[in-house]
Amino acid sequence: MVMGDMEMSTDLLVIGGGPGGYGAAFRGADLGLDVILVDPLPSLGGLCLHAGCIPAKTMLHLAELIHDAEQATKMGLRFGEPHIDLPALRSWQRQVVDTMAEGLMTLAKKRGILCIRGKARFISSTTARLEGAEISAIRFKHAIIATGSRPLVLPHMYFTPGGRIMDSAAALTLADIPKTLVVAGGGYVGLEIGSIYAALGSRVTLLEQEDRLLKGVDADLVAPLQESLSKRFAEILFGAEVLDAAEDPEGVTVRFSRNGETDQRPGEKAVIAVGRTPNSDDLGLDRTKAVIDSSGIIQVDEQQRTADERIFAVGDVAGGVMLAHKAIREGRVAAEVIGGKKGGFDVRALPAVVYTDPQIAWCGLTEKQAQMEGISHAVRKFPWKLSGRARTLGLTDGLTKLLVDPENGRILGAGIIGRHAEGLMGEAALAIEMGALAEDLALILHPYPTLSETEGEAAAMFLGSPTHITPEER
Amino acid sequence: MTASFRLPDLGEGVHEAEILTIPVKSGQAVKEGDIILEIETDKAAVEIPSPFTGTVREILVQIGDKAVVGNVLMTFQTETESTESRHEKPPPLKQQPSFIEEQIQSPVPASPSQSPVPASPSQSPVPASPSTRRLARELGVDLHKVTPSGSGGVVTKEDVQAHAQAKERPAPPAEAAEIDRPAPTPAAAPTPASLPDFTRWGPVERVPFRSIRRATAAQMTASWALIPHVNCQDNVDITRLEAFRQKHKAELAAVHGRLTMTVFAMKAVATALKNYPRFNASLDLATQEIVIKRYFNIGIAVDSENGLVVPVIRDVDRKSIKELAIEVEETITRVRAGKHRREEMQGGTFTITNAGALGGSHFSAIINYPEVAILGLGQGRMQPAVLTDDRGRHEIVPRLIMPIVLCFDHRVVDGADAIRFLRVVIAALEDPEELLITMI
Amino acid sequence: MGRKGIKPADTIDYLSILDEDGNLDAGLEPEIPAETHLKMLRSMLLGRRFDERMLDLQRQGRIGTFPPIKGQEAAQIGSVIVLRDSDWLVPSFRETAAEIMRGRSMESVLLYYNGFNEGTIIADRQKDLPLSVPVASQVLHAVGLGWAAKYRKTDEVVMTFFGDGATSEGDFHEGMNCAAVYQAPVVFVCQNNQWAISVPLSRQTHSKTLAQKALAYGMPGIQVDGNDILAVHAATKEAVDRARNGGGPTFIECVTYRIMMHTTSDDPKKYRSEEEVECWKRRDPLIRYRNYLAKKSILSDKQLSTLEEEIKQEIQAAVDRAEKHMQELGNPLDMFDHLYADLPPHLRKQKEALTEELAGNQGEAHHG
Amino acid sequence: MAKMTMVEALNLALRQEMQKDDSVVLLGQDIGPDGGVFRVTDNLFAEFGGDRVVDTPLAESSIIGMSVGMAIYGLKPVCEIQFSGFIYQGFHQLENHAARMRWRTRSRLTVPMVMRAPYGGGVRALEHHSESREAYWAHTPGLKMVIPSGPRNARALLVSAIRDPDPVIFYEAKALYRSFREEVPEKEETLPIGKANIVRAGGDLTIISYGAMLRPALEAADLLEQKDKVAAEVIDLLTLSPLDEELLVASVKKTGRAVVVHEAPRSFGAGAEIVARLMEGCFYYLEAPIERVTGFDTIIPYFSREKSYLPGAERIAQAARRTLKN
Repeated sequence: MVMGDMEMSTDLLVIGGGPGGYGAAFRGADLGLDVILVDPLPSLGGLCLHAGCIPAKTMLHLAELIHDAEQATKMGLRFGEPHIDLPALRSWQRQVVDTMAEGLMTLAKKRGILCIRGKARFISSTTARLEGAEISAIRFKHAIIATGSRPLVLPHMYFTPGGRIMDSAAALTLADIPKTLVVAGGGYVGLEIGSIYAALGSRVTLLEQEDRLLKGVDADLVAPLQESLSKRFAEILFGAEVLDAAEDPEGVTVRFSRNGETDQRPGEKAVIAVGRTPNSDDLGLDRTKAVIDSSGIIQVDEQQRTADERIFAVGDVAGGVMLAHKAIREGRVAAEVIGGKKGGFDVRALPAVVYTDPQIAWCGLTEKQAQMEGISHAVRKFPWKLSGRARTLGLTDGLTKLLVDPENGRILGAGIIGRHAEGLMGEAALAIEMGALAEDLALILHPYPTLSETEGEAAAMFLGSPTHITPEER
Repeated sequence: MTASFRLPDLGEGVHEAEILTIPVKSGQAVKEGDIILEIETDKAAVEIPSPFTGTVREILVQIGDKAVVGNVLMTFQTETESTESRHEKPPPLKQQPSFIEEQIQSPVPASPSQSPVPASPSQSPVPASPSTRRLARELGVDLHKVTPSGSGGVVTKEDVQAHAQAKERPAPPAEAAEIDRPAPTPAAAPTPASLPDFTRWGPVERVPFRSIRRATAAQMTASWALIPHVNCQDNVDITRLEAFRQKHKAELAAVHGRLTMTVFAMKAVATALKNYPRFNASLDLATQEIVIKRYFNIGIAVDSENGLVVPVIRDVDRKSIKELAIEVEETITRVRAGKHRREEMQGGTFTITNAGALGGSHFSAIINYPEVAILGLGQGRMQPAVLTDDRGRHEIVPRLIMPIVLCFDHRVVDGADAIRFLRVVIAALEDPEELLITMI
Repeated sequence: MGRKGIKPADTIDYLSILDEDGNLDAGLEPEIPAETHLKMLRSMLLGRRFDERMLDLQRQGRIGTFPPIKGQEAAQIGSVIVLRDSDWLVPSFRETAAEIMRGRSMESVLLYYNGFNEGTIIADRQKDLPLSVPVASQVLHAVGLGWAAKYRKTDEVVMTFFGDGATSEGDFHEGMNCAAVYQAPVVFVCQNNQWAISVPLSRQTHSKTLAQKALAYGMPGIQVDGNDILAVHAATKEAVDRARNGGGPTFIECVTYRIMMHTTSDDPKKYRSEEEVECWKRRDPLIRYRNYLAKKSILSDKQLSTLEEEIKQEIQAAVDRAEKHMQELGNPLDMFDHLYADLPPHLRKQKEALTEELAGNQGEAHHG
Repeated sequence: MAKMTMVEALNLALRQEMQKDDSVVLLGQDIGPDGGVFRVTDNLFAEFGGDRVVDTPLAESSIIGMSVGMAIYGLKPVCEIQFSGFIYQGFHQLENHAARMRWRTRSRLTVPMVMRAPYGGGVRALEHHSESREAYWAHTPGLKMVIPSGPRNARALLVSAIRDPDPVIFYEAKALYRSFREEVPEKEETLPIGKANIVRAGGDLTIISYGAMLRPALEAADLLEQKDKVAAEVIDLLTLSPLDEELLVASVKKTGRAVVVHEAPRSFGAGAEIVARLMEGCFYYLEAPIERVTGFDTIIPYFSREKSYLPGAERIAQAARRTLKN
């Protein structure tokens, strides 16, 4: 446009093409709304698809293969040393991502959604201006903000493209495999990236502020992981509060304070994964009635509606756990509300999976939370060493546990550590959402030998008579 | 445990019923089979026996309400515990003390007014499947207030629907009439213009337009709108039939039968229907077929205090005049007492309406859709008639003449057929012997 | 760095083969068959005589205003003779002789100057455009035609005419520019007859020649003695051949003179001297050419006089036909026709209104 | 069917006609690799090449004059003038030649060309970029004047215009280029030139408009329905010349009241002609004087003030109410 403003009007403007954004856009279009989606990336998927979950999981799968090959030697099966062809790995990763992105674009096109590449900023409660697009402004009836989040940066530290100090996105591009890698942050991002590089041959040093990994996840679930990672990582330092990182031609030095003293670890490269912050600044929200809190989270009600009744926010930018599936659901809820339905976000078993090896997954009430909030609960744990299937796989460090309401035996939460926890979690989520009793789960027949038995058994423990564990062992 | 009683499906078509009487109160003990409700559907008044033995816990309806199939009408506290319910007791309906609220940590609703679920003090979440919870949101139902019926106190979709219905119950009955606007009129009906305020010209009374009255209206509108009506009139000399009737009246009265013109007419019609089966049919536009029925169930229009009801007398062709005289009488009595069953109103193939008893003469009738014809009888009156003897001599004599009208669906049958049909009926009614001979 | 002269791609030549005194530059004399010479002569002669006859007719009030061409016959005939029937002529309004040579009937000319639309009908066999009055505007049509011919990969060439005044018009420059940009097969023939009505060349341009304007657009330009038909022929032949072979456009300035008035309603005495006219009369292209042919014994006096006689007859016949034809062309309702492919409703109404009016009942006529 | 902006719909029309007929060629400024300043010719250069999507020198007269020549030759040029405010440098080519060639040569030579140009205000553009001067062309015998009001009819009308045997001036409202999307079928659609369209039926009065003003006209109809319980019939002219007089007269005979809306200045504008035609066609059916809601007889102000210049729903509704008073 060389002259004047091209203003376009639409029912629903979605800002952000990540899971929250396309979740909202697709649902909105299916409800008959005229939808425009704006995102700076050329295709849908957001960071999750292009620089987050998907690239990470692609690599973690390979990491798992490498690890399994090692394990196999114990079982009398020997492979040669893995040969790592980095360019090939990268192109495989790219291939996975591109196929998915194409798929999303087709879905959007079929639904008549107009995807515009650019950056959107609100100038009022009804209009957003675009930057770097043919269209100068979009007048909307409703808008959904799904701009996600970005890695938190520590003071006096910045990420330079191609630099030695990387954020998660940069780390996942696998520019090279540093001999030594310092990972700051023992959250799931730090652990996943650490695992990838460790598997590919880097000596990984992990720095975590807390006294254990994955704070927020039940300790008993984390313990086995902590053990296996301590074998794979060169070093894991707890209570290490990262101060800064300095880059020089040779490498990086990450400084941190630990038990009152300052210490440091050198590395060829460093990954900083100490948390994420919502992308709510630079949206022109001050021109709307929307409210953000001190940490930048856009405040919404259970319909994802901000204080500005025309504007909604979903996903990371709206706070809560930063998970794609949560964002998608929130996006759909917002779209439904806008589409005139009485939607609302009331998920009781929000599942979460950490793709380490072993995996950790949980949903619903965690023990930690139950204790903090003083919710009366009973817990039963079924250790995988008693599972036939786990034995056959040589994965005996797993654990399956259930939380129930002692009053009525209703299942409130579940946590699993062990291979395939991602898949096992589905059953637990179903049970919780459907209001099932431990009894129901125990009575459902689980095939033998499978890992799913561990859930049936854990449930049976509440009824006092599990099969593969004696009642006393409770 | 708690058991809830829902309005059962009363058979095809019926989706709602009006509560006529509630012979029980909450807290009252009932045995299975005791009448706990009397309701009126579009088609009939029905007494509902209790399915449980126990005590009435809560009555969720009141007289005059309209309930939809599936609605919980009342809940019971039953003595016998069902197996599923071993583990838990019904969730409390009372609200939790408010200090619990303060502990709830969730992002502050920016505009709580927007909240989809009516604000309720949060307590242990009510067990219900996601789809049920969605429904609750849509109907604005607070799950904590719903009486659960599912296994182990799980709230089901039905529970939510029932609760929503109950909630709709208006507090002061006065408003009821306002809220209960006329029921859906068939698509064919024109949408009426809004009415003037009649009170400007004088006092008016507004009577709920309900149940049988409304059903009749809907039925008539549909019929009139859908069927091109034609009627052909004639007169029948029933002098001899009347004599015959008088002769046998008494003996039938003895067995609680009533020998009426209607009864004769039914026989005559049955005969005519067998000769001209297309009058015993329905038109199926969907399949573009005429459905000819091989059974002969004749409906008789009965005027009851709550309106026009049409009970059906089955297999008229296979019943004797005597049997009919008894059955018809017995049926009419039940209808007038509002005690007839719905099934009795269904499955007619032809209808007879007799205005004669009330003194009506010539009139026209509306076909009882989806039938194709209806026969109307007027009052027999003494009238001068010209008789011609076998020698061709004419004389004017007083005879008992009954006007008769056949209204038919011109899509299915033509005028000529109608005349022929009517001839058979008339012949049979003018001469009892003819009736007996031709009777099939 | 510094400041140095830039040499334009081309330079401007002045071409003269046969001067006013009949001297011939044998080296440049073009190879022209005798019959072609006769054809050219005949066309020039016809152009001249028809021009003179029209002046009489105009003076007699038998036709309306028209722009005489006298003195420019060589510039016109010498150039169009080079064209093929498959080529295009895009004339201005003072190329009557050229148009007739291309196939326009004298009758059509007479009709036009007598105010009949039929005067701009192009004969079916003819590719040319009708004359164009708004000065220089036709130049762009020539470029459009040339572009199209090139797009269709034909060997058609387009020749367009205009006067010295036209070179001041925007369309002239735009046309030259576009033709060069697209290398369209267009030959621009400027009849520099020294006068645009009353404005002399010196007031049209400050450049030494008009031909040099071609340099600015990156096309060959040449100035020729426009009264020297051999020079005109040579120059245009070169240009047309170049265009036909994909060599792009050429600009030819024919230096000639408007012996007569701009149009019959103009009086040149008000702005130019008799002497000037007289000296140009001595350079009359017709006489020069006639002598040349005589010298080459292509044309005898006898031939000439019969030719004159033929032409006289021809013109007379045309005049008669035209005047007869005009009687039949009375119907004013024709004005509504051929405006659009089909007559739109509002015009139908207006046509009906006029029909009624002509039928004599104006009262009824409502001009919808 | 795919949802398209007017820009995309016009592009579709051009692309499909070019695929069908190699005599269709485009010329204009920046229409080649750049795809036109409004992207109407986006990707056409890539598909059809520089021979058919021709970037011209910056010369309006050349663009139009050459088109005349091409059309006479037998091509179907569709030329784009970047902004209608710059047509005047080629005005004479339309007035002197495009409009007359058929008439002058008694149909021997014709000019089946289309001149596309963005017109009108409402997009905060600079001087000379917001005028609405359709009256010039509607006033010129020999030309047809078409103005679409949305993606779907724009596509169908452009196809018809390209196929029309006479020169068609095709004005495109910038304000509509991307303002909304509409289902536009991939399958070919055409609309007859010279036919208006009743976009909303009503019996109480007739609102006549076209181009970018159609939407405010429709909004006004909504206002009248909601606030005044009045059913306005809204007519979208689509073609200004030849004018679909028949439809207008029929509608006003029915309603007895009319409001004509355009953003062009009032005096001697399209509205004046429409009112005159209605007077001739249905004077005795009129219940009230016909109202005109138009731009003012000023130069359209620079964009900070253009909103007050351009007719809006409320102004139109007010005019409608005046006609309803009588």
